Amino acid sequence: MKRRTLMHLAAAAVAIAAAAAPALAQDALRIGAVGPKTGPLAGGGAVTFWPNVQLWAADVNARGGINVGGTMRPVEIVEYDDQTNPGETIKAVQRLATEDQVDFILAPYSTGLNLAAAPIFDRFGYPMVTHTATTDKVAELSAQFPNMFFSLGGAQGIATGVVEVLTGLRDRGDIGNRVAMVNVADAFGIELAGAARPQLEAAGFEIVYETSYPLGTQDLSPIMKGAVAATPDAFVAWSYPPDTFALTEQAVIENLAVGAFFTAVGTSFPGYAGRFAAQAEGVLGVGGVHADGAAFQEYAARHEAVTGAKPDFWASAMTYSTFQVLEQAIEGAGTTDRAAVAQYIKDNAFETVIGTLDYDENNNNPAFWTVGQWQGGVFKGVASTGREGAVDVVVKPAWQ
Amino acid sequence: MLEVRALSVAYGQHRALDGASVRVGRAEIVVILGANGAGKSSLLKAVAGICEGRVAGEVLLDGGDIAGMAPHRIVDQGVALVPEGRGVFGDLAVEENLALGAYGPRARDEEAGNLDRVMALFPKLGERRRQVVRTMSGGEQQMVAIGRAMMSNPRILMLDEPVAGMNREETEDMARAILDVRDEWGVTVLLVEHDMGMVMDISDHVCVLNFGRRIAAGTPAEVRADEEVIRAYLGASREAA
Amino acid sequence: MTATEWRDLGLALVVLVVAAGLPFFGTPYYLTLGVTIAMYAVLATSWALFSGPTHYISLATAAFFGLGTYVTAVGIDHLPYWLLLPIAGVIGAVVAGLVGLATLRLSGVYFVIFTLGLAEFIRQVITWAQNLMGTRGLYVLTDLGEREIYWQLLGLAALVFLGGWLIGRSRLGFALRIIGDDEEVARHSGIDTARAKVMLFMVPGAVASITGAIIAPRYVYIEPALAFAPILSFTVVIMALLGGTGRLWGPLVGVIPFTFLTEWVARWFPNQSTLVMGLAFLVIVFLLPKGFVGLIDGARARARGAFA
Amino acid sequence: MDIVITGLVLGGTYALIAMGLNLQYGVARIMNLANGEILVAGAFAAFWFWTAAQLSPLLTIFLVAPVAYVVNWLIYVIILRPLVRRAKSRGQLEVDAILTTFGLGFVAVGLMLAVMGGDYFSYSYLSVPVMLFGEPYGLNRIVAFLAAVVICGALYLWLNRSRAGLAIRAIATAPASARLVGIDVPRLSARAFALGGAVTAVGGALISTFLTLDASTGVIFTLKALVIVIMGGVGDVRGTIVAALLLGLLETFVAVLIDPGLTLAAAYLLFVLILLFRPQGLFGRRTT
Amino acid sequence: MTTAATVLSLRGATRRFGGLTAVDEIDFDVAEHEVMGLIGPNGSGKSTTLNLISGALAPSGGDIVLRGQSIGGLPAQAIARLGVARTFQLVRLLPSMTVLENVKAGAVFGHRRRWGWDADAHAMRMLERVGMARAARSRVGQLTYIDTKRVELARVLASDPRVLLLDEWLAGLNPTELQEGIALIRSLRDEGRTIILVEHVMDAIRSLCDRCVVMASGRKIAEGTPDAVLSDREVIRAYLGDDDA
Repeated sequence: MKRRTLMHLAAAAVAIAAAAAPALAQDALRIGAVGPKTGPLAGGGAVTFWPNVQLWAADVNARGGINVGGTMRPVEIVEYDDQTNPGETIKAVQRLATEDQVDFILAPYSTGLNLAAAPIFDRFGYPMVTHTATTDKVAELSAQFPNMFFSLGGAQGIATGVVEVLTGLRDRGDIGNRVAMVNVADAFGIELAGAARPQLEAAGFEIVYETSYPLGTQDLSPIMKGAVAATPDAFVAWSYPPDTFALTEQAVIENLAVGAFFTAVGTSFPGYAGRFAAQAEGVLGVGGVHADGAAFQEYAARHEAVTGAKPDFWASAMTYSTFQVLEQAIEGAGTTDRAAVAQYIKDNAFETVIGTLDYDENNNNPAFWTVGQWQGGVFKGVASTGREGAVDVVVKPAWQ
Repeated sequence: MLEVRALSVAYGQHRALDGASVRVGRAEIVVILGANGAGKSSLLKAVAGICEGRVAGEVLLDGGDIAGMAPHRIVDQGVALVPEGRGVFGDLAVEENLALGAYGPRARDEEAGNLDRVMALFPKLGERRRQVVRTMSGGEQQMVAIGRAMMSNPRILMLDEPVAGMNREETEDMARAILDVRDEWGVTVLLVEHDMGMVMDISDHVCVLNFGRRIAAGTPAEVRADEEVIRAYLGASREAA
Repeated sequence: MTATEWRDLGLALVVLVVAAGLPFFGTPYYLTLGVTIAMYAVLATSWALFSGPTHYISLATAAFFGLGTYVTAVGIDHLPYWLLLPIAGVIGAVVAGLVGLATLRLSGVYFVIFTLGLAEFIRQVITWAQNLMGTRGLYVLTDLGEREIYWQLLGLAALVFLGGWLIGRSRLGFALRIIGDDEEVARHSGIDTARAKVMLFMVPGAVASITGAIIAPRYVYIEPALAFAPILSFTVVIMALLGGTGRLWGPLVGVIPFTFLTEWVARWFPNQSTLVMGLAFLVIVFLLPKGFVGLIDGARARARGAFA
Repeated sequence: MDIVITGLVLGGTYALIAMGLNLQYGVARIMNLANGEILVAGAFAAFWFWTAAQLSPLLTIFLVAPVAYVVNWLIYVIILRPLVRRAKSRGQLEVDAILTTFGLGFVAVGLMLAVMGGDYFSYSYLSVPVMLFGEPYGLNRIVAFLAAVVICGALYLWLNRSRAGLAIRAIATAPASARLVGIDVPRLSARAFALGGAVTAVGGALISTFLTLDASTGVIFTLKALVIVIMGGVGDVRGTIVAALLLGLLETFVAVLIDPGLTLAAAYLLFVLILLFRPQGLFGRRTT
Repeated sequence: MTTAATVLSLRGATRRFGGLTAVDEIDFDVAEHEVMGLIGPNGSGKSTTLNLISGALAPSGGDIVLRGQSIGGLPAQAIARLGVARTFQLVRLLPSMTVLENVKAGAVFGHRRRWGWDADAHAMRMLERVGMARAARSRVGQLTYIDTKRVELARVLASDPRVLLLDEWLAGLNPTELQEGIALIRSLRDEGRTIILVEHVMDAIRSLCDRCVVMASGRKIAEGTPDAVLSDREVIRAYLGDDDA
């Protein structure tokens, strides 16, 4: 912790110094980055987005830069805080495009902010390789914004993954078919609960408890008590980080006895295992990575070395991968011409830390991790839509 | 013991008090008379250090100038003011109001003794120690206010219209209490009052202000015979009654 | 109308025409800033129309703004876009009227917190209703670009200024100035203060709602957390107070420098933007207690004094 | 029964959040919009001591309280007192205080971001069940509730039994009269503000044992605290406690019996209704 | 004047504040074109009575009737529109406005409502009436004390009131100003206005009033011509205390 504190102070000092310093060498490739440093999504951005921006820039520059048609050009990041405010995101992207005249812009953080920025990316022809946008409107959106790419998967795919994992556990005889499902009453939670409900029912599960709670609820114990009272075999929560932590803690306290315990965003954060330690064992969460794969392990090591923090086991690697896509597309196209780079992304597949990324005709990445599970202190992918490296799901042991 | 010299108070363009001077001797009851807007309340507030307007002049308490001191320090010099509207803590109980009266260091040593004497002065307060002041009648609230002021162990007690809105009996009780304050506690009393009956009954000395200036001073009888005072009060055409 | 009024009107028209030309001669970046300025000019000016004379600080802007974005988001698939703006306006005005009837007797800080609570309440109810109906974040996919949005906001700004000017010349406006100076005198002069205040409260309600409806296509994706963000209410208040609420153009002279200030801070202190913003804020409060209007008026008075 | 206990425990949390603001607004007349940031700073201190030295938050509060007291005292004396002096009226002071503390909140968020980054901070402390009437409850919440009882009780007794407390209440009811009994109003106002800040920071340290926070979350708590203070009546400790408990109970009742999705809506509805029918708050007095 | 119609009557008007009865069952009538003085020592309830009539306070009991219509408890603005206008004990002008605008406020929203050019012209006439036309464009902050009183009076007159309430309008004036003030009110009286005036300045009462009501401790203790009531023993006692004490 102490080290991180110092690091942040150092980073702040560097930023101030950089603002005063003369512009970097002319041949640097200027890359814009916009994301929340403050506001409601700052916590998520600080875990998933900003460290990867830093890591990617360090990695690229350590290699001497991006090879653009034969010249190695280092990258220079121009970063702005959007305060989790779509108006600010729009302003910042616009500023990057016309004032800073950056060569490329990394996609912003979260669904809402990506969509707010999409028209501006579109107008200037920037390829927009999103990493943390989940939507089921991929077809419509890519028709409207042809250079927008979707990587993280949609609600339907994630819901399918969860249902498959539960079905697998049930078919193995590990759990029964009683499911308690709760969601945060926000776009993400509502969308996923809506997608999961019919699929659970179609798979023969009985939803014995279902409810939503508002963002910012300070006591989730009534919800957990309700879930316990319904004696479910599996618990599914479409939650955000603060409530993911709170629901898990309540489940421990209320001793929720289930064979499958699923919480959504935040479960894959290293802080989750840090906080719950052995109790995290067997907890299912959204996302996942091929945790045993060399690519990820090497990435995780660099992440910790460069940023001082561990990556999460879902969107971190995905975020980094989209940067890699951009990097490889620039090298592949051999130019900084945005249209050419965007076309290159459409036409090619990319080798990244999460494996191969190949966008389909709707600019959608069809193969993404959907469910992961804490096993032995590592959050391992257990279900995906076509990713390699899934491990078998285990039944949730009793809370310790 | 209190001497106000050439005191002026102005609120913006309006001069409420224009070089007024008042002298108050030890254990005297001095009344300041004057029509509404004559600057009487401004004078008391200026002495207590809580006047909002611009204040110029000297306020000498036993020779020391207290003008411009912070109000809590003036209290600690032994000056207690019961302002117009009484200024009691309406949401607090009688005994809390009285305890607050003895807040300053000056009053603490004698708090218990003073409390007994206040209770003797206003026996009614003893019966109602725990009552919330807001729920009391105007006359009773005035007792709380004066009692609280006496708890600060003052050398001089200033009262701004202590009997406003009271009926005759209440007024008489209050007059008696004010005499007690002088006679039994030996405290100087400076008061602003309209009720001439009461003024005549209790005051040693009267000072009449009009238009921000002193127009007369003397004993009650002298002042009452003063033509200028009569004119100010009952109008010019009134023959002597 | 007096000669000065004709001059002011002419001046305003020139400014409007010049502003409307921004998309043709400015860079897209300046257009984006133009949208921001136009949006806050509309919100802050209409806010000050009510809060200036009455001294009520309303933090309900986000509530009405959010309502407006939802009108567009829900209605865009069913009704023509141009119909949505007046609908948003009516809904905003009606809600503001109801709120006003219920709350304008609250004084000072109670009203402030009430309006804040109101925004949260509306947001919670909409969130819950969305959850109940299973609707997710709403998409507003239109062909409206920054330029069209800018012009709409500019038009709305013109309407707000015209409305403010007309109100200023009307009995209502006169009544409100009296209320602002001394409510007791106002009542004893025969003014129904409650009715005047409620009527006026409907103006920022309607305007903020229409602004939300215009902005919705810019955000593309509408969800309660973004549409009802309380920071909007605070920003509007601060910009208006920074400018000064005593004049119709007061908030505008707050909005423009504030927008450039935030822009400057965001650009040069991306990691410390909140810190620098906060410090800037303290400096403003301490050095400009009466806003820019006070500064300008003070300078004018001094200039007059120098001539005299 | 479990609804009542859960509700009371939540109410205790809310009392911790709001109590400090009540002192600051009720006595020092500063509507402190940076209240939430002070809370988060307290929480951050607890987190830092726990992760760095395994120091229990229950001990950390004894470090947090004096530091927060001094910091808030300095804030009042350096930044806010000039505003109090300059304000011609209560309304003017309110506007200035809103703007200033809003700016201070920004500064605080900026500082915390610089020091600790935007990351969530959460840790596990006393996250074990205790059984009450046959139902399990989180020990950390129960401990926080007991701490709230102790703090509120101590505050209440101090305000009602001690001389200084009496003076504080005198300022809260009638600041103009307080001067007349020899109370140094500016000095005590500064102390009340500082004390309020200390209580808020301690509350933050306690709730960090069960809530996940980050540098930007302060505003949520500011809102809640404002609602509670206004609902209970400005300047009255009992009002704040009652309002906090009421809110906790209501949210729990709604969550259990109606729909958890409506808890916050119900909370704001209660707030709105109370203001409509008792504009001065539950224990407040109409000022004339 | 005794034959003139009654404009305003109070019947048992009462106002209590908590335990204190500030106005205790007051009855009196005011006839058309009459100038009535409401006098009494401080705290006797005169101003509260005036506040009941103007609607600043609602009566706790009894009734107030304006030309046959009950106005007790109506809001101030309704009473103002019915033609009752008042000045305030501490002058209340509108600080952000010019002198003319201050007066216009009365013309626009009062008993007879004017707007636009008509209101301006009327306000100007009222300013001339009180001798303040020269200062029409001034800000009110620049005025002397007596001039603020004149402007306030002009504002009240601008509403064409049926009943004019003057609350210690002469208080705080210096002797020269006082003479000017009395002359001004006398000129209003000569116009035949119906006026109730609360006053401490007895010279003014004597020279201006047709009739006086004397209050003490919230009750009416005397009523009659100024000379009669000011010779009344009880009145003298209330003002100067017991002669035989």
